[in-house]
Amino acid sequence: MESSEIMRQVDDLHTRYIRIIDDERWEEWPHLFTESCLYKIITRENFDQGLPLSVMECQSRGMLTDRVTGLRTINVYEPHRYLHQISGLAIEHIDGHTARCRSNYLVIRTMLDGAMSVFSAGVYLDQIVLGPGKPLFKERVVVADSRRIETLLVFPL
Amino acid sequence: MESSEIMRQVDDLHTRYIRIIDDERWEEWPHLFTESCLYKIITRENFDQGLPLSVMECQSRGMLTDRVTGLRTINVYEPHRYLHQISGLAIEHIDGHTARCRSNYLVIRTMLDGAMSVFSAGVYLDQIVLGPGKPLFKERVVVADSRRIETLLVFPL
Amino acid sequence: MESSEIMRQVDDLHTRYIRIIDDERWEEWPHLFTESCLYKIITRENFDQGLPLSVMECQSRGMLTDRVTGLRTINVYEPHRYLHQISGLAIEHIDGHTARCRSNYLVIRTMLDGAMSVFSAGVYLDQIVLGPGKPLFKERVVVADSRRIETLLVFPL
Amino acid sequence: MLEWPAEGVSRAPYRVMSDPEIYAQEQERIFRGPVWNYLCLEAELPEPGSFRTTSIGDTPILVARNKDGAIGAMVNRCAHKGAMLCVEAGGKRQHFTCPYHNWTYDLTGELCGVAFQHGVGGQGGMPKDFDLAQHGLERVRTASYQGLVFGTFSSSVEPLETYLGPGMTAHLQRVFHKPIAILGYHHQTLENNWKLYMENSRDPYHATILHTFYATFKLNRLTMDGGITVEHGGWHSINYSKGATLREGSYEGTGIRSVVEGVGLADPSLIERKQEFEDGITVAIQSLFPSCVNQQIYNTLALRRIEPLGPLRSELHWTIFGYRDDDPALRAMRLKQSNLIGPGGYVSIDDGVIGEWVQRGIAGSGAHSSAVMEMGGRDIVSTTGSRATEATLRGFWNGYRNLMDC
Amino acid sequence: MLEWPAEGVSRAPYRVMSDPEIYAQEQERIFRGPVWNYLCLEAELPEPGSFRTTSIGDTPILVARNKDGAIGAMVNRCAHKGAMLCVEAGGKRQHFTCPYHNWTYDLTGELCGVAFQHGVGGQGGMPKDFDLAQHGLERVRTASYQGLVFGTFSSSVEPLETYLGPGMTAHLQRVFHKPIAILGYHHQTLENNWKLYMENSRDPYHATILHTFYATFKLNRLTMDGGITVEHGGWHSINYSKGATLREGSYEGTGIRSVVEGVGLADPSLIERKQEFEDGITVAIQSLFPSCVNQQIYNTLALRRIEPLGPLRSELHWTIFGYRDDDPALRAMRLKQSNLIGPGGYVSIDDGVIGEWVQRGIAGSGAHSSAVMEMGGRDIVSTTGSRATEATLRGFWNGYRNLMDC
Amino acid sequence: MLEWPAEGVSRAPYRVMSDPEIYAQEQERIFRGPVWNYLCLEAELPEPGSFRTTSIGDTPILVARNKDGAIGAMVNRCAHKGAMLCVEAGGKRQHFTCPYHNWTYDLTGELCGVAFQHGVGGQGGMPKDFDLAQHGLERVRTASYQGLVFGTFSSSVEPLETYLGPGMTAHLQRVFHKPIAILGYHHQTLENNWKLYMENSRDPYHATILHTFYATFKLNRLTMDGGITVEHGGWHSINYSKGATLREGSYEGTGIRSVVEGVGLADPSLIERKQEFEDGITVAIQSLFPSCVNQQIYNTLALRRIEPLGPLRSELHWTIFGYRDDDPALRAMRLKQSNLIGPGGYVSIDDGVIGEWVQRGIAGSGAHSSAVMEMGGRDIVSTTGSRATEATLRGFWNGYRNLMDC
Ligand code: FES
Ligand code: FES
Ligand code: FES
Ligand SMILES: [Fe+3]
Ligand SMILES: [Fe+3]
Ligand SMILES: [Fe+3]
Repeated sequence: MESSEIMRQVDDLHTRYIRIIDDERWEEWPHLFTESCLYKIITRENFDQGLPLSVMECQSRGMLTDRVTGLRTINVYEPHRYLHQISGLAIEHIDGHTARCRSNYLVIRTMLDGAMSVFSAGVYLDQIVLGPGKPLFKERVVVADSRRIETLLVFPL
Repeated sequence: MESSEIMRQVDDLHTRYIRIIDDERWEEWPHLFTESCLYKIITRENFDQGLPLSVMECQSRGMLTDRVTGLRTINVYEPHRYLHQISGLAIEHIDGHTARCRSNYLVIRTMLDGAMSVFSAGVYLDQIVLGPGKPLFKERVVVADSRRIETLLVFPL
Repeated sequence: MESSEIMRQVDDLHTRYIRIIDDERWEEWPHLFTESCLYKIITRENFDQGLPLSVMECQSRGMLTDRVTGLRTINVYEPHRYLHQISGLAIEHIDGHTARCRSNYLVIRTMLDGAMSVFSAGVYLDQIVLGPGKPLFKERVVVADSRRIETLLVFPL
Repeated sequence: MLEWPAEGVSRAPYRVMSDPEIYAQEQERIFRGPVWNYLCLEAELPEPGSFRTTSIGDTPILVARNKDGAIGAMVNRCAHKGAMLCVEAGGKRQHFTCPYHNWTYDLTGELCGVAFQHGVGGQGGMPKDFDLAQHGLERVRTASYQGLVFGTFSSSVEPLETYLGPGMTAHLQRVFHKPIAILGYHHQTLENNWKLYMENSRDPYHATILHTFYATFKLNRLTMDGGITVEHGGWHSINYSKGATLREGSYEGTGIRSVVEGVGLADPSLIERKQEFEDGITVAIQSLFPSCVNQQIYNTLALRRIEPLGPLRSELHWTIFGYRDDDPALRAMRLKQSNLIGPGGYVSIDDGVIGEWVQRGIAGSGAHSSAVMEMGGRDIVSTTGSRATEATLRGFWNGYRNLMDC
Repeated sequence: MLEWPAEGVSRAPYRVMSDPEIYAQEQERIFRGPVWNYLCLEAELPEPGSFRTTSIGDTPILVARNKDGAIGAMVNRCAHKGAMLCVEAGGKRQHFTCPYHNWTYDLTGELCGVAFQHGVGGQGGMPKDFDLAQHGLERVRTASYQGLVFGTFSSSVEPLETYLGPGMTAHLQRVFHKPIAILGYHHQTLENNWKLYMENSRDPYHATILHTFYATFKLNRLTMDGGITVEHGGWHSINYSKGATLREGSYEGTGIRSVVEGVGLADPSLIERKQEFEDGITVAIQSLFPSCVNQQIYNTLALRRIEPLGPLRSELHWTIFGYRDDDPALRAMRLKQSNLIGPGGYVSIDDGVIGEWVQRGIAGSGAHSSAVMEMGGRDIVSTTGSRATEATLRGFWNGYRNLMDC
Repeated sequence: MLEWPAEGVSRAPYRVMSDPEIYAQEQERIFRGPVWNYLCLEAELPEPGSFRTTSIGDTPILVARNKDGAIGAMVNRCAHKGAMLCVEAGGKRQHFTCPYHNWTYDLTGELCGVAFQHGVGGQGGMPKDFDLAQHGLERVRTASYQGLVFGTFSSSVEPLETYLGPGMTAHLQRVFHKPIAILGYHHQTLENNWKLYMENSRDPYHATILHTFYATFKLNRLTMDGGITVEHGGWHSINYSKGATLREGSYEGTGIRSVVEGVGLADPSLIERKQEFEDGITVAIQSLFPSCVNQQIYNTLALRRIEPLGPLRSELHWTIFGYRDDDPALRAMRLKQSNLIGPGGYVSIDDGVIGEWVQRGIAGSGAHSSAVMEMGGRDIVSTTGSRATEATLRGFWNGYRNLMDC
């Protein structure tokens, strides 16, 4: 594939990702990942010290699905929405069919009463498997700049 | 037109849009729309319930112009500026010369004294008429995530 | 060079710029500028009144290097990180090998304890020297919307 | 604690706009005192099980229509350990179940179930003498008038109709004379004390001056027929004008900033109006003590409710409506005219900031001074014809002083 | 100032959750009073010179291991003009040098250097009688138990082991029986008073109701063997259950919201567990007055510390650990199960919001009412078998009343 | 309310840095008491009609040059109902018209017009006895010295020159000896009490220690000739040094963190300086009670004004200037050196955070302790030669105690 086409596909995957989350079409979210995958949210405090603890860590597409079950039917929380911004997306390395990518994300959270806040900001460290079909995340590690979470985190970032 | 060329044009229209607003070149803003057009800011609270009320609704280019008259000479408010960020721009459908597009926007508002806040975040739902000349908005519906407005809204988003 | 290739290079320079700053790889930052260069952070309050005072002003690559010395070994401040978002990047003019560009930036600052805030938002006004090699900033003027700085500014924006 | 200036209601000490102790007293003496607080509309509770969340001052309130169709209100606070029962703006429920330990209340607020009341396997559970009937939700007395639901914590306040008085009820009848249809909501945070907004809402003096749009495009001027009605010692008021009666003069060329010369609308369809009411009134703002505003501006109709958020902040909740039998053209006209109102309305934009400018203006040495309200004299009387008066504001302060005992 | 309801510890007036004066009194009488405050883990101070910053109520604290390997604590405030000496969460230092004027303290808090003490060129400097020994850091008395470091401002509080009592120390011995390894940290801001979190942490009643995940996937139900242990007049408590003893019934079909029917896990490996402790306990929450929680949920182990941030806000600091000798499989299991805990944990997500819902529920008229805690009776006793009790909460309020003298 | 430590001005109780009641008292006794508050520069009011908005403590202030060219100040608060008259930092006006109801004031604050004063069509309007002259803006007495405009609410304060005293006026004459040109503004919010900043500004002890840039690049060291001048009982002070007189030693190899070894500037043109003043002083910080700083650091000249924003926050306003007759090279030098100052200045960056670190350090148990200021003795005297002293700080607290009566 040409590099501009790869970039286009990767960019498109990112657009679909934020669209699905920000539109709360949670059920589609696991399908942006390969069956065997890693999705992990870790704070920079732990990441930089080499501490393995994450805020959320899904080691299979099943675990992604379970997070959707959690937020749909299990957990108690106040309804809210995310709004993503992404900048600085770059493909850092391509190895066969896998692209290692990186980007800056920002999530604004809006609560029921309208309160908005900068909920999370940081980087996406991705491994993306390129097509024949649409590209999929093999790995997405979300490194959040802030060491703390306001109230709770129930939606993936 | 090639799809990459359409994307370029649409992207360029978005860049001009935020440049005009963030630079306060209000008089140029109506000219990004077709003569017969719709520009509307609606909160998700109303949008999701199917309630028609909007915060601002211009049903013609004349009404856009009148909003500029309003902010230039009629309304009383404290001077402030907007700064836009846009992500996830996607063309969702093309029907003849009209592209249906969508993107995430974020507006930071800065007041005279320097106070900055996340003023609005949400999605742009657009109908864009493609050239022969430069593309224009036939419709821009701004769906704001927050149900509330801080103090007032006098500039278009 | 083709215009799409120029845009790609300019975009790439921006991505490297925010990556270097947000990853705190400060030593690489001066190398994104030409030897003789201008880097300047000015508030819109001063900029719009034609007042020359800036918050930071480096008139040579040496002065950029000295800012890195300052933040690495001289100044006392609480550790924190920046996270950039950029939108609306446009090449406004090309004159020989120099492109005049412009974009909207947003910087989220995260403190040690995890506190996040909208630290700065505004525009980048750039003069970029195009290759044969990688493009470099000949001039970057950062016009910050807010007239005030929270606590201090020690990292370049 | 609070000493009132000797001049009486033609003065209001600025201190009441920022003092936290006065704010706490207002909660007790005004919001939880002998007043009727507007809560929501019956139309928002269409069926048994429909509920809305709202507030009385700082207290979160739940209004629900029960199985019999009757409307009741209660504090939105579980009787066990205090959790809010509902966080959404509204919806439909069979009963209210607390998320914390599943205590369950019926739609009237009676406690009807306590999880593990009898323990597990014969152990634990509530004491034998625990009486569900003693642990219902704190009830708020409600009364409706023409579809508006009001609530009170007071057992001594007069009946709602008496509280409102004949002039106010007549005006409510005028607007709510047939079934309404809700067109949407606005919410707007204001960086000012709630009373600065209530003053603003009932101030005929500012209307045609601050709101340049009104005067410039002749929607509302003091040189129209109109008047103000005060009632219940001025606690409530209406300020109205009749667009068709405009006389030129008094604005043009006087240097009053409120008419912008040489400005027109590119699309004047915005201010086309339909004469809906036979009395010829085209703009009418009714302000009900302590926190409700009933608005008609041309063909836009809205109820506004101010929610205090501490002494220095408040949130204005707007409910915009039309009538259920509006034809499409009239409905479209209302929606187009909604550009006049709300946080982005040509008219009401100005009110968004003016309260904040007062709040900041009265900081510091302002705590020692007072607002001066002598326009139209120093007493509280209704007038027809002239609206160059602040009697409506003096009325507000009369109500305030009555309740705050100052 | 604060009058307690006649019912005693089965009531807690909501006013204590928001009143700023009560908050200030708590700082004095509780956090700086005769209690032992959990500070950090010895494992976080591996070597001489290791330090951690933490807090006791509002006071910033510095804990350090000195050259002799002993651990001490002091207020993180320069004795000169008050600057914090360290802002990082932890690290290693030879001594503590204040950034402002370079006063230097050794690792025990003794002042050992004052810049320009003797002036420059014979002029200026400190008075001759200035005695470094009088200007050390404010010291905080510390004591450790099984690797947990506690600190107190009190000279009269009983020794740490007595303060904790035999049941509490036995449980700490159980968990901290071999060297631990820290797996990471969570930090979580809560929009509620710190006591609402401490109540929550020791509330067996909510555990299997609010936390639908527990009941649905049978990690924790009241129909398991389990119990609660209260000690030191209920100041401290443990709430535990044994997963292998589950009896069906009492949840299914009762309409209690806490079991979601027809839901399964696509990847059930999440809730595979290893029986680590011989006593069969699979979930145990130990709550130590005033501000520490020691948690075992399956194979996740954590210490939690609540930091008050004014009356209406707090921050919960989590330290997640395993043992140093964990094999890779067990380590991986702990990390996978960490999906259950923290701000994004299937179980603890719910606790993130519930305190805020209480805080908002008790606003306004709530200042006049009280929480009701009569589950399991009205006294403070340990129970085995049943956890349908709020004795642990009554115990907390007993400690609170003892110290606050109310 | 506030009891001072027995040691007197060599101590300052930390409580004054956070207590809201003390803050309110300071507004009354200091900012609205017998002091002269720096407001703005005459150069910012070039012509009749020029105005600037500024503040005295919490009170918003408007300074204007009237038609006769005289400068006056008034509270920026409409005499009607309190709205701010101007929100911009400055500009030019013929008169001040309130946006709310169009009351109009001339440039001296006299009320000259009330909209609809005589009603409309003979109805309404102000009472006949309403006297415009009684409803002007609250005036603030002003006085200028060398182009600096000061204001006071006090009628008893001594004349400005006496208030400043001969040493202070001499230094102002030195800097403001010819027309200035404004180069720009900085604004910087500080998360600390305003007094922590004023202490910092007049503290010679920190200057060459905290500010590593000073000592490392030899801009300012205690081993230069220099001194401190205190006046008016220490209310005001100057702290100065002469760059050309540097003696090596006392910094190198002492372990004082303030000299970074082995560091150089890649572009040393930054610290080239021009000797502008004959006295050889290269750095001089003049601190005028209560809230003004006049700064010369090499060729950068600035006035700084601290605005309190509640007990825990403040905003520092910087006005950077040169002289009108600067040649391009000198102007460029000033601008290049402006990298030393402001919120991003090599020197002043450090001051941005240090006040916050003190504010956080003195939280909690800090309310019971005090800062210790014994460097250079315990009294308040000027010294030449040595700057190893805190006499300037003791002087500040002397002023504070005088006014606060504690
Ligand atoms: S708080 Fe509602 S059931 Fe316990
Ligand atoms: S405040 Fe620590 S040395 Fe001065
Ligand atoms: S408040 Fe200024 S004119 Fe009324
Ligand atoms: Fe109005
Ligand atoms: Fe829980
Ligand atoms: Fe300094």
